Amino acid sequence: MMNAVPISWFLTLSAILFALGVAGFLFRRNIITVFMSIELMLNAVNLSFVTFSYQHKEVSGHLFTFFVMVVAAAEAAVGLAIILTVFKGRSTLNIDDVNSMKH
Amino acid sequence: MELLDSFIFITLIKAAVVLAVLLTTLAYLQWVERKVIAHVQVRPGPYRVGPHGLLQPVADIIKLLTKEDLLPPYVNKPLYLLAPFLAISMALLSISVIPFGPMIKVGPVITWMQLTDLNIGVLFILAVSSMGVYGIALAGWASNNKYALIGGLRSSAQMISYELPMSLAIAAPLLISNTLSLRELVMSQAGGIFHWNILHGPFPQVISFIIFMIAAFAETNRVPFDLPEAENELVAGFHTEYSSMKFASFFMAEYANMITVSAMATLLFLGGWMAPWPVAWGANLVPTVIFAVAGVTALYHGANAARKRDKRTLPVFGIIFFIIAGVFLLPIVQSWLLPLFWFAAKTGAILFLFMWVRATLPRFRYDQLMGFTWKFLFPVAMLNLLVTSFLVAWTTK
Amino acid sequence: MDVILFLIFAVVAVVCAINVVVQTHPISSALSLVGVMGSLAVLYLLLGAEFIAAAQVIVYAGAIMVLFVFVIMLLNAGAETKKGRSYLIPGAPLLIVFLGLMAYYVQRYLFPESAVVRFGGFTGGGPKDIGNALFTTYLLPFEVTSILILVAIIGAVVLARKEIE
Amino acid sequence: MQLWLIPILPLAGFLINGIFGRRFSKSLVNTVAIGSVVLSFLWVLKTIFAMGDLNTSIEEHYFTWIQSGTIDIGCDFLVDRLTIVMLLVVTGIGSLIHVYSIGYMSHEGGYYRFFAYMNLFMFFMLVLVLGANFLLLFVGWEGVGLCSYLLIGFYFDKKFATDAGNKAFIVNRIGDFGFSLAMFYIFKNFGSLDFDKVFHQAASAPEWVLTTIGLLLMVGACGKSAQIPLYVWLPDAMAGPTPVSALIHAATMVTAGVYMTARSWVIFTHAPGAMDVIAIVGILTAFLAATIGLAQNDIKKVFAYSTVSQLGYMFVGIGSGAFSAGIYHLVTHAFFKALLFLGAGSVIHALSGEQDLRNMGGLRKKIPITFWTMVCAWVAISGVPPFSGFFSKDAILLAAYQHSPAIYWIGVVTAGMTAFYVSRAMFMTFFGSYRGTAHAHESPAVMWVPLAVLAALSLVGGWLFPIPAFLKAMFPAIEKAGNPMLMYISVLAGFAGIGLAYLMYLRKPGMADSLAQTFKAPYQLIYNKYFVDEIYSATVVRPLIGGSRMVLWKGVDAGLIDGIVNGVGARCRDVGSVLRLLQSGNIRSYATWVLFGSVALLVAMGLLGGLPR
Repeated sequence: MMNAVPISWFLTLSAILFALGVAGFLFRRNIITVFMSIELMLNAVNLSFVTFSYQHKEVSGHLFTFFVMVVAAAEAAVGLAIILTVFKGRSTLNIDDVNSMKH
Repeated sequence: MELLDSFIFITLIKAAVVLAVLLTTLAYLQWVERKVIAHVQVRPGPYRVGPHGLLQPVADIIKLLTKEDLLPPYVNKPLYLLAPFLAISMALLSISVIPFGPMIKVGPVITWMQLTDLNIGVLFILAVSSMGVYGIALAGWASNNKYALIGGLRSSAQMISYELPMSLAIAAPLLISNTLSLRELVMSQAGGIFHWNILHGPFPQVISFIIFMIAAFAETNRVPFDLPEAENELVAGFHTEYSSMKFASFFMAEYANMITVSAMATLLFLGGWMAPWPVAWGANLVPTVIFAVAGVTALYHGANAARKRDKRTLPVFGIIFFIIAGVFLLPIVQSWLLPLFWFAAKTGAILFLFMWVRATLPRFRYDQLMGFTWKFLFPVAMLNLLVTSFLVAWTTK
Repeated sequence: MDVILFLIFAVVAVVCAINVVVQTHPISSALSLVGVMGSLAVLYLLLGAEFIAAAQVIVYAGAIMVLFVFVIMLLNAGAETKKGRSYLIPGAPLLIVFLGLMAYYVQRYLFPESAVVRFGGFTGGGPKDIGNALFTTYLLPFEVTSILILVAIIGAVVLARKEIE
Repeated sequence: MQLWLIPILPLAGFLINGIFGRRFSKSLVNTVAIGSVVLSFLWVLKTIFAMGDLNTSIEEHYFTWIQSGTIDIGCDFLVDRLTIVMLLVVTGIGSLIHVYSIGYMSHEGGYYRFFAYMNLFMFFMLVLVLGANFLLLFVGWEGVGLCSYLLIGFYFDKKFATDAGNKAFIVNRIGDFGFSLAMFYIFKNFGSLDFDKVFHQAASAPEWVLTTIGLLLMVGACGKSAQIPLYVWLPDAMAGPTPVSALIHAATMVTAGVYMTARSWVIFTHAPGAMDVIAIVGILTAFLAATIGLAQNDIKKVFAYSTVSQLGYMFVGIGSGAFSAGIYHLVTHAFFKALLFLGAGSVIHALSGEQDLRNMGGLRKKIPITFWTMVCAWVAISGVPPFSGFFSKDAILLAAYQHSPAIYWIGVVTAGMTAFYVSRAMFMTFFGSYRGTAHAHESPAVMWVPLAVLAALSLVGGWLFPIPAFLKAMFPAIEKAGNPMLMYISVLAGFAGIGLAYLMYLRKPGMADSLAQTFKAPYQLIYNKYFVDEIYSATVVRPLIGGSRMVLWKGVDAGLIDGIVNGVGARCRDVGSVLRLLQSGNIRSYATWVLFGSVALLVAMGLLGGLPR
């Protein structure tokens, strides 16, 4: 039995999570769920960063992850505020109903 | 493998001991609170079950276990069931990194009086406590009841808001101790009361201690910040729809959180298990004296009993107190019992503060609650952290 | 031991991630996402990223996701309706191809079998190391981040406040 | 020596007033504008004293302005005796006119704008004078043209003012085109535009080259200094405020052509053909402008044609080889013509805007200070000895006689006509009985003090500043004629003009009209300025406008260019209507495309071998 995990497994996991995030982004219609799918993608990327950091025995990847988190926090604050505003104005969270720019 | 086995074995034993003590404490904390509030209000409090109501917690547990477990038909079932589980498990999880005492030697085994030490222990506790909010928020939402929902919303907003000044207040003593490990945090405060973080350092952390305590009251949803369960507005807040053991879980979670924050305050500001003054000045005799005085008091009241039953029970208590006082003098147990005493005494004092406040203060209005943290606590905590960090940087150079 | 831990939490993460996508109710998705984040935190610990693991739980699970849950509860958003287009037909095959190629390249070319992760193999991810890097090499990005946060706060306040009559 | 301070001070004044002037009080605007010019004047004086005996010129290099291939043009300033004369005239008279403007402009709108433009003009004029190469001179040359345009059109709400500004600008373009060609040609032949390098090589250059350059430069000078055939803009330029007419269109800017030709004397002395052209153009301009001046009724128009005429005199001097005499007349003319314009401004100011001579008269008593100062200018311009105009005009006529007696005789007649029309203007303004309606009042001290200073200069400037002696070392010497007869004749011509005017306008007031009736055709000809504007309009302006409209606008612009543009637009729209289908505005459809692109990239990586090993 192996007692060490190949690095490629982590990266594959990251790819799977990222693909699931993309899937959520593409297949779902609720703005909040779509937004959460974006967070899922960010998390998947973070996992890659931390894995690379381990591979190179270097702390930079952690820092990138840290910054991604900060950006995600800022993004969540603004994004949710926008969602609140949209909901106030249209009483819907369906992403396909928010299309007044199209016409 | 021998070592690994013994490591797991010891950890399991420690976990069992901690769990047993903790659950007992949780049960009896309820009794203590009722007693304290009763005495503040000049009532006797629970009195019927056992001497001075000492068996009341046992009765309560039996009652809660045997009551009908209602499952309202309109709730979101998985989340409704998950919520109390989340609340209690997150509350208990943080106990695992709290050190109760120094390294001790029990027979052939040398171990710390702590389940495990993380070098990010403080962050761990913050992380776990921030997860605790899910229990309450989900309970409120899953109940499908407007009072419960409002309670859940209130609590999540309140807990996010008060987490900020709390974290900032925690950061200040961490700067002085220069570690995130709870164990090392206590070690850095060794050497008497003037080395405790509340009084020590380039900038005594009195302000951050006060901020931490205020935030702790809010984080545990205690009076005067118990808006999520304000009974005159929201029936019972987020746990309106809960009954039986699930209700008990929320109840236990609240008390476990109280213990955790009290222990945190002790570790961060009050020197953990360290005695306030050196052994040379008789620090080791303090528990003996206290228990001896308690024994004398019990015997006196037994002799002049107000009620008939006291004539029998109080002398028994007096004798027990004397025995405990004696035990504290035994050198074999002194090494681990004394730190435990100091830790319990400090934590207990803070827990007493919780009860005292509950018996004394009225409740905040909701907008005042939010305004207080964002407009007052947060800036003050920020300023305190700034001053502390400047002074720390200045004195270490 | 490491392999078992990895497998447990990887499976939890993937299952939760699938749950994020397939659940129709946003709050279920949000809680599943919390699950993904929690398992990722454990994997971070396995990779020696203690600080990031703690930050993951505190920031992501404890703050950002609470905000999501809070907003979902505030809007009292119901389950998703079937209105509008889904991109299942063009997207799903593309995704499968994408994932397959990625996994194939990673396994076959980019990371040979010899590179492995052992718990404790890297200990440079503690708070001290992060702090050192943050306040020396990455000081400017760090400061810029604070501006970003300030802007986000102001933006959120302006967006979400009530209209002033 | 810090020569750069001289032009920079007015520039600073321009910037301060131009940017903040709107919020300044009038006194603050005055302080900035006049302070900067006076400081500049004082710095000129300081520079002159610091230069000692003035026999060596100084040149300062500040930075390399243009460097490209063999072109190497620096920002260099040069000061020699010629520059000193010009500097003193520009800053000295400029300061006086600025002071005068306080009074004249006090009731006008756009007060700060006026002073800002005036300061900008001073800056460019000083750059023009100080520049040590043709290009820097050209910068100043164009800059003063710009300021002239801005100030002529100062009353931009009046159509005739803006039209006059446009006319000045467009006519000047023709001259500037000639100047540009001259510069290109200079650079082609001498490989440099620096004065010293060009003039050093010019002596040995072929004559036809120098003649070409000289004629092209003359075209430029004709535009700026209002010579035939490009003089038509100057009379119209009187639409600007009177201080502008005095400063720009009498004393300084219009003399830039004279300065430029004098500066390029090396080229001209080696190109006798160009010299002859200059002399002939000059004397023709002097004569024709003088005849037009005889019949004008607008006081400023009279002086405007007088200016054109006097500029012609200067070119006669230049063309006769008497460069110093030309400059001499430039200086004295600056004194008395500025004085005449300012005096006219004072009269106009006193009569609340009245400019027509026929509505004046008898103002001698009402505005005595203005009258007496203008008398000084009168005697000076009429060539009455020993006042300033006499000296300079005499020097030019003497040199002209050396060159060609015909030019001399035309010049004498012109001198007589000059005396006549100035006297006519004086008599119609100040003598006889008042024919107007406005209430006349004397101008304030800020206006008459500069008048008094200029009056003094007009009287004694001729022998106080012996320019020919001062500039002797700069220019090639010309042999003295020494015939006193010539001098007497020109003086006599002047007195004859005055006398005739006295006879026609004071003694027998009806005589002028009856003469006009008798010689109706010539009178109409000169009254209508030889119909030059009409001829230009018929031969140049109309065909240009017509051609532009029919060919360029309707044909080229509307047909060809618009067709191309519209065609391109229409094809873009066609393509866009297809591509639009991709741009659904739906972010998830975009994401699908991104995903598609990523997959394509991955496939390409595998197929094309972008992977390691």
